[in-house]
Amino acid sequence: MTTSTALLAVSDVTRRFGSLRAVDGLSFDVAAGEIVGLLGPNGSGKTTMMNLVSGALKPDAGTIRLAGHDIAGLPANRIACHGIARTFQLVRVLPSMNCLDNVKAGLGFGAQPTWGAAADSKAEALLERVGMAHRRLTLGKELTYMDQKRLELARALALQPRLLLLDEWLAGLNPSELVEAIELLRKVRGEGVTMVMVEHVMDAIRSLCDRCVIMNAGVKIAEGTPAEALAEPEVVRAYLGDDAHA
Amino acid sequence: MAFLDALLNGLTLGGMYALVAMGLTLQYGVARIMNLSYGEFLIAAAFSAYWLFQVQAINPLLALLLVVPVAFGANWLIYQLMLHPLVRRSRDRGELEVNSILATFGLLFVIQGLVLLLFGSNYFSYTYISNVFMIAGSPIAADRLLAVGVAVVLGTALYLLLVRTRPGTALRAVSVDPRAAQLAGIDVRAASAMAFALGGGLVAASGVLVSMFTTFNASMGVVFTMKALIVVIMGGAGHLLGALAAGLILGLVESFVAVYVAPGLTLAATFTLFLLVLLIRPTGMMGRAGA
Amino acid sequence: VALSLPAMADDLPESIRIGYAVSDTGPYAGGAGTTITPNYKLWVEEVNQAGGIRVGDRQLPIEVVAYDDRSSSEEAVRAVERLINQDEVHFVLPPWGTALNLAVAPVLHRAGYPHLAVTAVSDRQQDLMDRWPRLFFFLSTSSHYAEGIVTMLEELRESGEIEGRVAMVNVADQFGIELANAARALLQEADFDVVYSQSYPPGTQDMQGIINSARQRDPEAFLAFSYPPETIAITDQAQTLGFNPPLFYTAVGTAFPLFKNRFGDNVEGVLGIGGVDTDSEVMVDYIERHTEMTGQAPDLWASAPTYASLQVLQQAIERAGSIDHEQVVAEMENGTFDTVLGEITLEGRAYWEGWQVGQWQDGVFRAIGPSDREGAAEIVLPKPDWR
Amino acid sequence: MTTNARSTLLGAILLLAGVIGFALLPGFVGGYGLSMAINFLMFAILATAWAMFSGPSGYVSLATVAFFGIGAYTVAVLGEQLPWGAVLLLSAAIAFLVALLVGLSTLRLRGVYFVIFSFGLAELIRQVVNWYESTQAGSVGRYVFLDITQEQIVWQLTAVLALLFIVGWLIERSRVGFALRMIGDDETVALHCGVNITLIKVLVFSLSAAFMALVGAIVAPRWTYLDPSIAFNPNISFQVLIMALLGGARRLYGPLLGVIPMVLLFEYLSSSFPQLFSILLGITFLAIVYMVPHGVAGLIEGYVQRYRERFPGRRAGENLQKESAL
Amino acid sequence: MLELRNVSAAYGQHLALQGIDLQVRVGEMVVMLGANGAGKSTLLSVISGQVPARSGSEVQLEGIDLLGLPPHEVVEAGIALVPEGRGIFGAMTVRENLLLGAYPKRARAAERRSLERVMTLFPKLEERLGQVAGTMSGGEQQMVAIGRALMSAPRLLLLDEPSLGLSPLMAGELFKALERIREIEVSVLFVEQNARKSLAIADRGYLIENGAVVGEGTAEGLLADDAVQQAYLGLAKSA
Ligand SMILES: Nc1ncnc2c1ncn2[C@@H]1O[C@H](COP(=O)(O)OP(=O)(O)OP(=O)(O)O)[C@@H](O)[C@H]1O
Ligand SMILES: Nc1ncnc2c1ncn2[C@@H]1O[C@H](COP(=O)(O)OP(=O)(O)OP(=O)(O)O)[C@@H](O)[C@H]1O
Ligand SMILES: [Mg+2]
Ligand SMILES: [Mg+2]
Repeated sequence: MTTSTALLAVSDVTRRFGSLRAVDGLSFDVAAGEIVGLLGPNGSGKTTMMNLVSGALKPDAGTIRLAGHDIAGLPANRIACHGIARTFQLVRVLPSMNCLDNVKAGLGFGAQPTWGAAADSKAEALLERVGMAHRRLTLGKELTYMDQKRLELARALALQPRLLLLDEWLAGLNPSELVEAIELLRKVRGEGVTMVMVEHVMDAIRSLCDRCVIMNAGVKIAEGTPAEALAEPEVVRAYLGDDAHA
Repeated sequence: MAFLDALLNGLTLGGMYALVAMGLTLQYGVARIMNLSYGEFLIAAAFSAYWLFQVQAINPLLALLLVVPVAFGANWLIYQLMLHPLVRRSRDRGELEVNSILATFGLLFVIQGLVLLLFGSNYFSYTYISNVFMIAGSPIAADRLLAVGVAVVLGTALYLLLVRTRPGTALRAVSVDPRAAQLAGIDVRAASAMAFALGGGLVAASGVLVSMFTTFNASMGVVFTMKALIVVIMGGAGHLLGALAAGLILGLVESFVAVYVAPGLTLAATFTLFLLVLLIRPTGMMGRAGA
Repeated sequence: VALSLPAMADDLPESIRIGYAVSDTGPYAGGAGTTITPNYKLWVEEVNQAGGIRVGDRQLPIEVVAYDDRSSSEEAVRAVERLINQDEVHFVLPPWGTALNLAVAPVLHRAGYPHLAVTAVSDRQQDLMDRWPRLFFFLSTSSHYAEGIVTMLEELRESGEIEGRVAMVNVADQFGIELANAARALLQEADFDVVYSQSYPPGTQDMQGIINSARQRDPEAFLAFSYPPETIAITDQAQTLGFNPPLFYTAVGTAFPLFKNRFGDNVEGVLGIGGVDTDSEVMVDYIERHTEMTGQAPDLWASAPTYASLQVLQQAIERAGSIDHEQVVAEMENGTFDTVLGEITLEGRAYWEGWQVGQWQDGVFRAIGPSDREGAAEIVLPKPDWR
Repeated sequence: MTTNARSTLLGAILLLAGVIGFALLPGFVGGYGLSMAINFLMFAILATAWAMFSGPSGYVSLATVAFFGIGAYTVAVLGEQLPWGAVLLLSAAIAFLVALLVGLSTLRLRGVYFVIFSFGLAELIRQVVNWYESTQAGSVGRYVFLDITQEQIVWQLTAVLALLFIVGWLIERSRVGFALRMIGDDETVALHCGVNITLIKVLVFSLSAAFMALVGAIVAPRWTYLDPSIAFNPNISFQVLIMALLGGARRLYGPLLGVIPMVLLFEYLSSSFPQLFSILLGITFLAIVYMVPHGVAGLIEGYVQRYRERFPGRRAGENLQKESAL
Repeated sequence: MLELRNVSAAYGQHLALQGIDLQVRVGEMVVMLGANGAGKSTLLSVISGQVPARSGSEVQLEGIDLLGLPPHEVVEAGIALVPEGRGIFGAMTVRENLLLGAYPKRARAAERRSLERVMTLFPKLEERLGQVAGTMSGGEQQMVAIGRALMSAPRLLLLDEPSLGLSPLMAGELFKALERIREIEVSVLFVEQNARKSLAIADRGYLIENGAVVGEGTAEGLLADDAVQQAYLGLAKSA
C-alpha cells in the first residue's frame, strides 16, 4: 500500500534474468527521514532491487514511486534528477579524475546543478565532510578501497538527494572505522536524507536502521525493526545462521 | 538449381572468411592484441606460397608445412620482443588496445614495405589445383573446397584444443581474465605469446590457401584485416565458434544477395548485416552480455 | 599563370630532370606496377644508354625523381607540386588511372607543364582538353571501347555466328559504368537481347554468384567490364563453373602478363580490351625489350601507348631543340611520331587509333578490332572449351 | 593569475599567432608550401575534431572518413548550383544530421565493438553511395570544377581550425566537456549523476562530424575528380586516429602535436626515400610508439611537470594529471 | 616456512610497506589485522609476485627466495592467493575454474585427489560443478576461489578479506571451512576485518599500520590485549 507519507513506495516489482526471477513481486515502503536496511543472503536480489530503484535496470513489472511519481523504468539520469543518489557494491569512482572533479561530477548535473566557482567550494566542503580533503588532487584510481568508498559517498551527497541508496557501503571496514562511518551516516540522516542500505554487518544494521526488509530468493521474508526482523526463524535459517547469536 | 549454387558458393566463401578470421580470434581474443598488421601477414604468406610454387616448385600444400612453422616462430618473436613490452606498460585493456593499434600499425608498414621491396606492387596469381567437383549438379572448385575443408579441420582442432586440453583451457583463462590466470599459476606471458603465435600460424595457413584462388598484391593486406575484424567482432571477440558462424553467415549473405537481389549490393548487405547484429547484440553473436 | 621554366638553348641544364609520382602502394599499385612503372624505367634506361635526349647540338641524359602517391589524390597533388616546386623537374610524367590524372591536371596546368594522360579514360575527354590546353590523351574514350566490342558483335550476328543473346556485368566505378552504359545503349539500339546486366562494387572478391546467374541465362556473348583482380576472378570462376559461352570478354587485365601466367592455355579465345598487331616488327621488338629489361611482359593494352607517349615526348623535345614547354607542346600537337604503335599523330591532342578489342590466339593477345584496320587478326569463334 | 587563466591566455595568443601565420602564408611560400599547409591543416582539423569527441569519451571512431566524404560529396553534387558559403553550411549540416542518426543507433556499443562498427558504418555509406551513383545517377565519378585557389583553401581551412579550437575550448571548459570525460571514465556513474549521456555523446559526436565534413568540402575542389573510393578512403580514418593518438587525445592541443611530426615524417620519408617509404615509416613509427609512450602531449606535460617540481613556487602541477594517451 | 624480512614496497612515490618482518610456520594459521590502507593487500601482492618489493627485502619459502619470481612461479613454489574481489573466471564453469587451479605442474599429479578434497570441504560446489561461476552468489564464488587455490596443492594459502560481502550465514560457513583447511596441513595467512572471529580460529596474528608491523602475538594474547580491543574490537564490545 502506498501511504501518503512514504517517500519511496515499491509495489509488486519483478525483474527477471532469463529464467531467474532475481526480484519477485517485492513491495515495501520507505518513509521520509527513515533508514531502511535491505538484507538477505547472497544472491537474494538486493543489489538488483537497488538497481531497479536507481534506474540502472528496468523492472519487468510493478511500480516504484518516489513521493508519488512513478519512476519505474525511467532512465537513471532522470531518476538522479528526481533526487535519488546511490553508491555501488563494487565501488565506482571516476578513475582518471581527481577527487575534486569526482565530487563536481555529482554537483553539475543533478536536480539543482551547480557549476563554476560555487561548485568548487561546495566540492571542497563535501570532501572535507567525508574526511578526504587531503586527497583533493589524487586521482580516483589511486585511492585505497575505503577512500574510494568515501569519495563515492561525497559524490552521492553532492546530488543533494532525497533518497540515498547505499549498497554494502560499510563492508570491509574494521570495527573502529565502522564507528566513524556510522557516525557520518547519522549526520547525513540528520540533514533529512532518507536512506536504503544493503549491508551484511549486523552491528551497523542494529545501530543505524529504523526498519529492515529481509529478502530471500527475490521475495520478502520478513519486515520490521531490526530486532524483530532478525529474530524471525526464517531469517535466522536463511540468512544469519546459528552462530549469529553468539 | 540457382539456390543450390548460391548455397554452395556461400558456404565456400564463408568458409574462407572464417578461415581468415580464425587467427585473429586468438590474437585479439586471447593475447588481447588488436593486430592491424594481420592482413599483411596473410599477404606475406601468400607471396611465400607463390614464390615457393613458381620458383622452387614446391606445391602450396607442402608450402603450408614450411610457411606455417616459420610464421609461428616469427609471431612468437614479435610478441616476445615487440608486444610484451606494451602489455607490461599498459594499465588496462583499453590502453593496451590503443597501444597495440599504434604498434601494429607501424608493423603493417614494415611488412608491406618488405613485400613491396621483394615483389613490387604488381598483382600476383597462380594456378595449383583447377579441378571441379559436382555436388548435386552444382559445380564447386576444388581449391576452394580445400580451403573450406582446412577451415573446418583447423576450426574443430582449435576448438577441441581450447575446450578439451589443459593448455587450451589455460589459453581461455588468459582471455577471460589475465590477472586471475596468473594466480592460477598460468604463465600469462607464455600463454599470450603462444596464442599470438598460433594466430600467426593460422593466418599464414589461410594466406597460403587463399593464394591458390585469389589475385593478390602487396597492398591488399588491409582488405583482409578488415574482413577478419568484422567476422571476429560480429562473432563476439574471442569466440572461435562465433567467428566460424559469422564467417559462414557473411559468405551466405553475400552469395544469396548476389543471385537474388543485385551483385551491386553484396558488400552493402554484408555491412548492413554486421551493423544490425551489433545493434541487436552489442557484444557480437556469441559475446557475453554485460561483458 | 604559366610558369614554364626559362630554358634558352644556350643555357641548357646538364641533364633533363624528369619526375613522376605513381602508385607503388594502395589500390592502384597493381595497375601502375603493371602498366606504367616498367615503361618509365625501360624508356629512361634506353635513352640514357643511347647517350640521352638530343637537344640542339647536345645530348642530355635523363635524371629521374620518382615518388609514390600511395593511390591518394591528395598525395598525388602534393607530390606533383613537390616535383615542380622543390625538385624543379623539367617534365612530369603522369600517374596511373583516371582519378589521379584528373587530380594532378590542374597543378600541371597552372605550372604550364604538358600532361600526357596516358592511362586516363573518360567520356568527357573533349571537355577536359578544352579546360586544360596542354593535356593529351592516348587511349580512346570509354564509349569508343564499348563501340569496339559491340561493332564486333554486330558483325558476328550478320555473319550468322551468333543470334544475339548478350550477358554483361561491370565494375561499379567510373570506367566500368561508362563502358557498360555505352555498351548497353549500343546493344539496345542494335536490337540485341541483353539477358543479364548487373554491376558489382569495386573490391568484390567473389564472382561465383554473377557467373552462375549469367550461366543460367545461357548467353552467346559474355561481356565483363572489369578490373584486373576481378578479371582474374571472373575467368577463374567461369572455368570452375563450366561457363563457356562462344564469346567471352573481360576488360582491363585480360591483356596483362599476369592473365597468361595464371591461366596458361586456357586464355585461348578470351577477348579483352587492347591487343597488339603481331605483324608489327617494332611492336614485337618492344615486347621483347620490355620483357628482357623489366623481367615481365608488358600489358598488351596500355603499355605500348605509355611507351609511345614517352617516345612522343622525346621526339618533341628533340624537334623543338629546347625544353621550353610551349615549344614542346606545339611540336606534340603538330608532329608525326615514330613509335612502337607505328607512325602516330596527336591531332586534337588525342591518339584515337588504338586497338579496341584483342583476343588471345596461340598464346598472343592479338588485336582483332576494329576489324577493318590494317593488322587486325580474324576473330576465333566460338572460343575453345576450358580445360 | 591562476595557472588556468595563464594557460588560457597562452592558448589564445598561440591560436591568434597561428591564424595570422597561416593567413599570411600564401605571400611567402610557393605551390608546394601551400600544399603542405593544406595537408597539415586538413589533418589538424580532422584529428582535433576526432579527439574532441573520442578523446574524453573513449569512443574510438573509425568513421571519420564517412563525414569527410559526405562533405566532399556535398560539394561534388551541389558545388556548382549553390553559392560556396551555402554549400559549406549544407555539408556541415548534412554530416551533423547523419552523425545524429548514427550516434543514436550506436549507443549500446563499447570498446572495440564501437571501433569496428564505426568502420563498418563508413564502409556501408561508401557502398550505398556507390550503389546509388552507379544505378541511380548513372555514373560513379563526379567532376568538381570550381575555381578555388590554393590560397583560398588555406584561408578557409585556417578559419575552420580557429573556429574548431574556439568551439573545442568552450566545450572543454563547459559542463558538456566535463560530462563527456565522465562518460569516458564510467558511463554508469555519469548516468547516476544525472548526466543525459545520450544527448551529450550525440551532440559532441555530431559537432565533430560537422567539422570533418567541412574539411571534405573545402579540399574536394582540389582533387577535381571524386568517386566513393576517393572520398570515403578508409586510410583517412586510420591516419587521423593514429595522429590524434600519437599526439594525445585528452587535450585539445594534443592532436596537433601528433599531426605536426606525422605530416612532416610522411613528407620527409616519401620525398627522401620513396622506395623505402613503407619500411622506414613503419620503423620510425614504431620507434615513436615505444619512446613516447604517452603521446607527444604526455611528453610535453611530463617536462612541464618536472620543471614545476624543480621550481615549486609556481603551485606544483595544480591542473596536471598523469594520464595515458587516451 | 614463510619468512619475510625487511620487506618494503612502493607505488611510485608512495611507500606502502616499510620494513615488514613476518613469519608463518608449518601448519600455522596467521591473521593480519589493520586499518584500511595499512598495506595488508600490498603485502600479499608482494608475496605472490604481483607487486615488486624494494631492494633489501627478503621473502623466503623454506629457504628458497621468492622475490623476483613471476606470479605463476610463486604458485608453482606452493603459494596460492585468493585476492580481494575473488579473481575467479566468471565466464567459465566451476569445474573449469577448479581444474585450472591444478594447472601448476606440482599440482597435476594430484589433481583428482585435490578435487575430491575440495568437494568434501565444500559439498555445495559438487552440486554446482557445471554452473558458470559468474552467476553464482557471492559466498559461492568465494568457495570457488578458495577451492581453486587449494587445487594448486599449496603449502601456504593467502586469503585477502575472504568474508567481505558475505552474509553472516556464509561468513560463518567460511570460517568453518577455514578451520577444516588447517586439518589438511596447509598453512594459512589471511587478512580479515572481523578481528573477533578471525582471532578465534587463528594461531597467531600481526597488527599492521601504515605499512609496518606494530604488534604481533598469539591469538589469545591479542584478543586479551587492550590496544587491540580498542582498535579492532571496539564496536563489537559496545554493541
Ligand atoms: N546482469 C545479470 N544477469 C544475470 N543474472 C544476474 C544479473 N545480475 C544479477 N543476477 C543474478 O540475480 C541474482 C540476484 O543478484 P543480486 O546481485 O541482486 O544479489 P544480492 O542480493 O545483491 O547479493 P550479494 O549480497 O551477494 O551482493 C543472483 O542470482 C545473480 O546471479
Ligand atoms: N595500485 C595502486 N597504486 C597506487 N597506490 C596504491 C595502489 N594500491 C594500493 N595503493 C596504496 O598503498 C597503500 C596500501 O594499500 P593496500 O591496498 O595494501 O591496503 P590494505 O591494508 O589492503 O587496505 P584495505 O583494508 O582497504 O584493503 C594505500 O595507501 C594505497 O593508497
Ligand atoms: Mg549485492
Ligand atoms: Mg586490502
